[in-house]
Amino acid sequence: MNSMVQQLCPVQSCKKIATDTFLLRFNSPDIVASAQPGQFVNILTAEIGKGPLLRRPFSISRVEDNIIELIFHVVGIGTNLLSQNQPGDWIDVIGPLGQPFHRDADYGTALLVAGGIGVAPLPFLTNDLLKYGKRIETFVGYRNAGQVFTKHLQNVRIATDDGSDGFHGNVVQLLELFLNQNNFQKAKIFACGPTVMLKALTELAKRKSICCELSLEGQMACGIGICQGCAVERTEDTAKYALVCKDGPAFLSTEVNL
Amino acid sequence: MNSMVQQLCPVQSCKKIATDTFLLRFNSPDIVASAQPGQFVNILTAEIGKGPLLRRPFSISRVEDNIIELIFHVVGIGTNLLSQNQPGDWIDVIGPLGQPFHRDADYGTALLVAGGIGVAPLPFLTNDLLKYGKRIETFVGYRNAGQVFTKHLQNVRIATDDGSDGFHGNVVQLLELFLNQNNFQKAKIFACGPTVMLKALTELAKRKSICCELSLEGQMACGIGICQGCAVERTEDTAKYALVCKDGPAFLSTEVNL
Amino acid sequence: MTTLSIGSGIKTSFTLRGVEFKNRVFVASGTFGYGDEIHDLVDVNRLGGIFTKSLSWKPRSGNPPQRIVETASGMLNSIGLANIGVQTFIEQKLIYLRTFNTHIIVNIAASSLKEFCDVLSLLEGQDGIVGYEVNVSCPNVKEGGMNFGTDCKMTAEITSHLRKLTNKPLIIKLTPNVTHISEIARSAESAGADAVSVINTLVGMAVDIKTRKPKLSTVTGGLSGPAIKPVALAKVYEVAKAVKIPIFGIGGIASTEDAIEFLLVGAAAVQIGTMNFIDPAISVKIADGFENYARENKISDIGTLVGALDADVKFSVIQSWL
Amino acid sequence: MTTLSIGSGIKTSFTLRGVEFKNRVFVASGTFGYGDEIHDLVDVNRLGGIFTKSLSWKPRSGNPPQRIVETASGMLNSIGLANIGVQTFIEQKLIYLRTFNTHIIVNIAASSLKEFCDVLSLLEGQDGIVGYEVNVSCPNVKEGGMNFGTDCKMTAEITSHLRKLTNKPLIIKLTPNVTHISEIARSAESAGADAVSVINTLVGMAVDIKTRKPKLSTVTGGLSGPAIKPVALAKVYEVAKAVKIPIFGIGGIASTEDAIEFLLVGAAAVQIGTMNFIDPAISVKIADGFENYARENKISDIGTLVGALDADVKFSVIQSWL
Ligand SMILES: Cc1cc2nc3c(=O)[nH]c(=O)nc-3n(C[C@H](O)[C@H](O)[C@H](O)COP(=O)(O)OP(=O)(O)OC[C@H]3O[C@@H](n4cnc5c(N)ncnc54)[C@H](O)[C@@H]3O)c2cc1C
Ligand SMILES: Cc1cc2nc3c(=O)[nH]c(=O)nc-3n(C[C@H](O)[C@H](O)[C@H](O)COP(=O)(O)OP(=O)(O)OC[C@H]3O[C@@H](n4cnc5c(N)ncnc54)[C@H](O)[C@@H]3O)c2cc1C
Ligand SMILES: Cc1cc2nc3c(=O)[nH]c(=O)nc-3n(C[C@H](O)[C@H](O)[C@H](O)COP(=O)(O)O)c2cc1C
Ligand SMILES: Cc1cc2nc3c(=O)[nH]c(=O)nc-3n(C[C@H](O)[C@H](O)[C@H](O)COP(=O)(O)O)c2cc1C
Ligand code: FES
Ligand code: FES
Repeated sequence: MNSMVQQLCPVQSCKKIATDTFLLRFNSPDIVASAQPGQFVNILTAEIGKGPLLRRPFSISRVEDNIIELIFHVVGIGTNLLSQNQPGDWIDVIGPLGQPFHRDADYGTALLVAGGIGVAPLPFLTNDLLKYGKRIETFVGYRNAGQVFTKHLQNVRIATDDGSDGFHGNVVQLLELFLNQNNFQKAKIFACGPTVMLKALTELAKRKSICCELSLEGQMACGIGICQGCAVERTEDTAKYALVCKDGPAFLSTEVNL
Repeated sequence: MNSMVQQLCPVQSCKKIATDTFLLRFNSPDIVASAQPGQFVNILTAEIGKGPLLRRPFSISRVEDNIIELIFHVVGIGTNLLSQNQPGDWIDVIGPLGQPFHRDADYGTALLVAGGIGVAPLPFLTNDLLKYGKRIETFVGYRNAGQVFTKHLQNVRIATDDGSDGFHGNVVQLLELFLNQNNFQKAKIFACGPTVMLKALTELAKRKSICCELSLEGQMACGIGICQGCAVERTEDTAKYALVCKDGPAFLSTEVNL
Repeated sequence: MTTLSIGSGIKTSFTLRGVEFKNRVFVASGTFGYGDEIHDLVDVNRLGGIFTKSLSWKPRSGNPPQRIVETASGMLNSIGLANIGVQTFIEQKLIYLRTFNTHIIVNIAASSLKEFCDVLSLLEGQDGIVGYEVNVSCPNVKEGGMNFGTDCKMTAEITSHLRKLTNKPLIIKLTPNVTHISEIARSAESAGADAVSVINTLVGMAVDIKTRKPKLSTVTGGLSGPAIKPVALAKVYEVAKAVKIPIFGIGGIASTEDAIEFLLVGAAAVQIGTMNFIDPAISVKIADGFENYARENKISDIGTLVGALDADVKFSVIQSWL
Repeated sequence: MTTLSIGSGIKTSFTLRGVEFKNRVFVASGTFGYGDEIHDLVDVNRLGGIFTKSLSWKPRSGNPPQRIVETASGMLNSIGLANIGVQTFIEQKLIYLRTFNTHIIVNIAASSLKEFCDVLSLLEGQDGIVGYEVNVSCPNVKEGGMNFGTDCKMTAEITSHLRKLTNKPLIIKLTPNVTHISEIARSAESAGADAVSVINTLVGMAVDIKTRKPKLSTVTGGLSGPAIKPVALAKVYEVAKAVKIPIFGIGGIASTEDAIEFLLVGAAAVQIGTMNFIDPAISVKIADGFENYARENKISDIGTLVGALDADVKFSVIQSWL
């Protein structure tokens, strides 16, 4: 199991890197020590009474020395407060949480697929897969060119909904095109993004018989498996629901009903 | 009646001036135009969801050109948030509110008496009384020397609970000493401070037969007379309660039962 | 009062017992005074209507201070229905209220059936009042102080008596502090109410741990504000499933989005309470918000949102295991 | 389990039906799992005890997602009492729980009287369980889904049957969604309960205005967190006036100060719920907070705070006009 901790961590920097997108770096040797790609942290975005009640979950985007990096979109009050952090501020973090991506399976090429801010966990994953000596092809979809962020990724292909950068269309269509043009012996998809994208991807992976692992989101209260809030339906009969925070966030596309 | 407004006002500065004490300056030509000594403003200390629900009332401490000055103690979450304002921030203010001090009555010497942060409305009052040509004697009581703040006041005498500055004792004792040593024909007390101090002062004013006007505090929800929350008991029979926000905050010591 | 729909072509108005209200946004009893103190800060004429502070037969001075406590995203109040009494209201406030280009609904509170009837009868003769809201969250002195609104029979009795006295809209304002609010609502409906208002405040309290005394002089008080919105929505939903008469949805509304939630679960209109204290212009912002929402979603009549919740019927309010 | 008072000389412990608890701070059912996932983040041995997630006879998979909604200073949940079932609990969790140096109280949920009895009977044979908390906020399948805990008779019936089956502390956990919680508490007391837990969650809901669907799959859910603290305090106060048995105070506790409020209004001990999610160490911080408070206020036994509210008796919960 994880050796998770709850810590006050010093913010190193918090910078806007694309439209409504921020890169937050904070110091936590303890979390860095045990973090693996696909895991997440759960952050108190403000002191009690000065912001929303619940913590907010974010994928670990990269680790470097003793630093954890997060990439996030400002979508509501919690992410708005988080984006206001400055060097010298402290944030209350629990992590690392959840099960990492299963990176050690039997495949040659890793197809990394992200929609929007789903790109967040990919830099950490990329770095790790390179160690395993895997070939990496990355596909990222955004609404428009203003959102594009591809740092620390390998062999990136971009899709935008409005065609303002790269392929004009969604990222699953882009991946399908690529799969039609290339013939893989053994590939594995690692994906993160909105549910509608993950559904389409599950469908594609099935048609193409490619193993596919999805990093899910889910409304969370605790993030550590005690509230039973973040249920996702399983496909097998053993137990009806899995917990995104404890059994995931990474699941095989064949394991869950989205 | 007041011509009160609700406005987003730009913060000019927010500085620590004594232990846990801040001076906040913001711009509002409209509030300055109608503000009178003893009136207050009601401030939203944070956007909805990022702080406490209710507004916080503060006496207008001084006006200068288009600037309103407040002096406040950090005692809880609202004042803590308010103290974090920086030049360029905006605050949502309703004001000016309440009835001003009755400065035009028939008296020669104004005895200004404050306990702790009750000093806040005195600079504005002092400035105004000077226009009326009144003689001013000011008595301020603090817990210790670290809290002392006497800028823009006239003929100041200080009392501290621990004797670290001025008279060792409370401000009502100090005033009594002064009254025993001096003989006034016509004096009027203007006072602001904690209820326990105002009670003692009421008692003293009665013994010495000096007219005494108190600026009260009271738990407020609206600050404008619509919630009936800030009741204070009247001494006369006409109506049992007065509203601190609408009928006050300044009341004659003979008008109210504290 | 003829501008029932705005230039935009969106129908914002609705009708209750023949009275047309220009829109579906109202201010709640006790949170807007009589409209006179606050009109500097908000254009009251933009509202569907004003529910006055509760009026009783005699003036009530209210409870001793402390009457207000702030709580997490809410507040407790124990005003004690402080009010000027119905006679003074007629003499001093009504003339001024008549000058507003919006509808005035008088909220009535009483401690006996007779007092309810007396207050309403006195108001019946007056111009400028379009209807009545009856605050049944009051103790019935005859029944040892038992709250009228917690009992179906007492609620029905008040409603049917008042129904005989007026032909104007009669709205019963329900307390949420009951096991089955839908049963109380049904009693009011059967007894002739034209609408129900849902909800009044939740009973709550707070303690000063330094003095070890209750913060409110009356020990307990009424909880309001955003904290109670989820409870209020569930109560409106429960009532909407039980009665056919319109519902005024109340409780913690702080934004247009909140107000639309109330319409969707079945409220025909909303009342804004506590948030008037924080943002006096909130009600007009929500009236504007309704129109903007309708425009963006190509809705020609705000009324089509009422009860438009897309809910799975197999779950009901009481049956789901929490 | 012998450290009943800490080195400071302050008595923190209390006794219920012969069981001594090391202090008055517990974690609430459903908000701490079975203590295994969270013990990295908090020293569970510092707690008065752990109330387990509700257990039913068979495993329950729970409600479909979405099960959680954040609200103003609170949250709604509709977990659907997802649990591993009593048999699996005994086989898989109890062995581990026994290693904790704190007391385990098993919370039981069921949809029939028989199920309540079966679950308790099975647990009776097991070591490491000091008592039972009975979650009566469940639908009674026989009575058309009516909530057990909203009815005095059903509450008494469950209590008296379970009473016959065990000699351990039997605690009935009450729902706040009733008109007079004190009446339900009295039924439990008369039927032999050793204590009551007050309160479970308030019924609430939330709507997604974009999809026009309820946010929770079950439409309504249970509201918890700081938002409900004032309601919970008033309910504990009402119950404390009505019964002589001890009360576990629950609802929105987020700090030592909050917890002391509950003691003062009459709770013998407190349970921390939702705030475990936000700060997993909160319960231990409150246990420490109690001792610090006692030290600062020269109190030798935390128990002297229980019911020490200095309240004006002329006001009662129901009589005050809000
Ligand atoms: C395992 C996991 C990893 C995530 N990683 C990232 C990341 O790396 N970068 C990033 O930008 N976002 C990530 N998210 C989504 C992120 O948690 C939400 O955007 C954030 O909680 C929104 O908070 P808010 O207060 O700004 O929004 P609000 O809309 O005000 O939040 C309201 C409530 O909804 C919840 N919520 C809102 N959006 C989501 C969402 N998409 N998923 C789950 N809960 C949500 C919030 O937690 C909160 O409880 C992740 C979510 C999960 C579950
Ligand atoms: C008319 C008036 C003028 C005031 N002028 C000043 C001033 O010039 N400088 C200054 O420092 N303080 C002044 N106060 C007191 C100031 O309003 C409170 O200190 C402030 O509201 C505390 O807010 P908080 O969130 O920091 O504290 P909390 O303790 O967290 O506040 C909790 C609740 O109690 C209320 N409250 C707390 N203390 C007081 C108080 N003393 N009086 C009324 N309500 C209170 C708050 O408004 C809030 O509703 C004035 C109060 C009134 C009524
Ligand atoms: C200070 C205050 C005074 C109130 N006075 C009354 C009243 O006189 N009569 C009444 O029926 N409701 C009264 N209410 C209840 C409100 O009308 C409303 O039902 C309740 O506050 C819930 O709405 P909110 O959460 O939007 O405030 C009062 C509420 C507050 C906060
Ligand atoms: C996610 C969640 C799950 C819960 N599950 C249970 C349960 O299984 N059995 C039970 O009796 N109470 C359950 N409760 C209710 C809590 O034990 C507690 O009574 C309630 O949340 C109020 O306390 P709080 O405001 O401190 O959370 C649950 C509460 C939450 C938030
Ligand atoms: S978020 Fe609590 S169990 Fe997953
Ligand atoms: S604060 Fe509302 S009437 Fe004074």
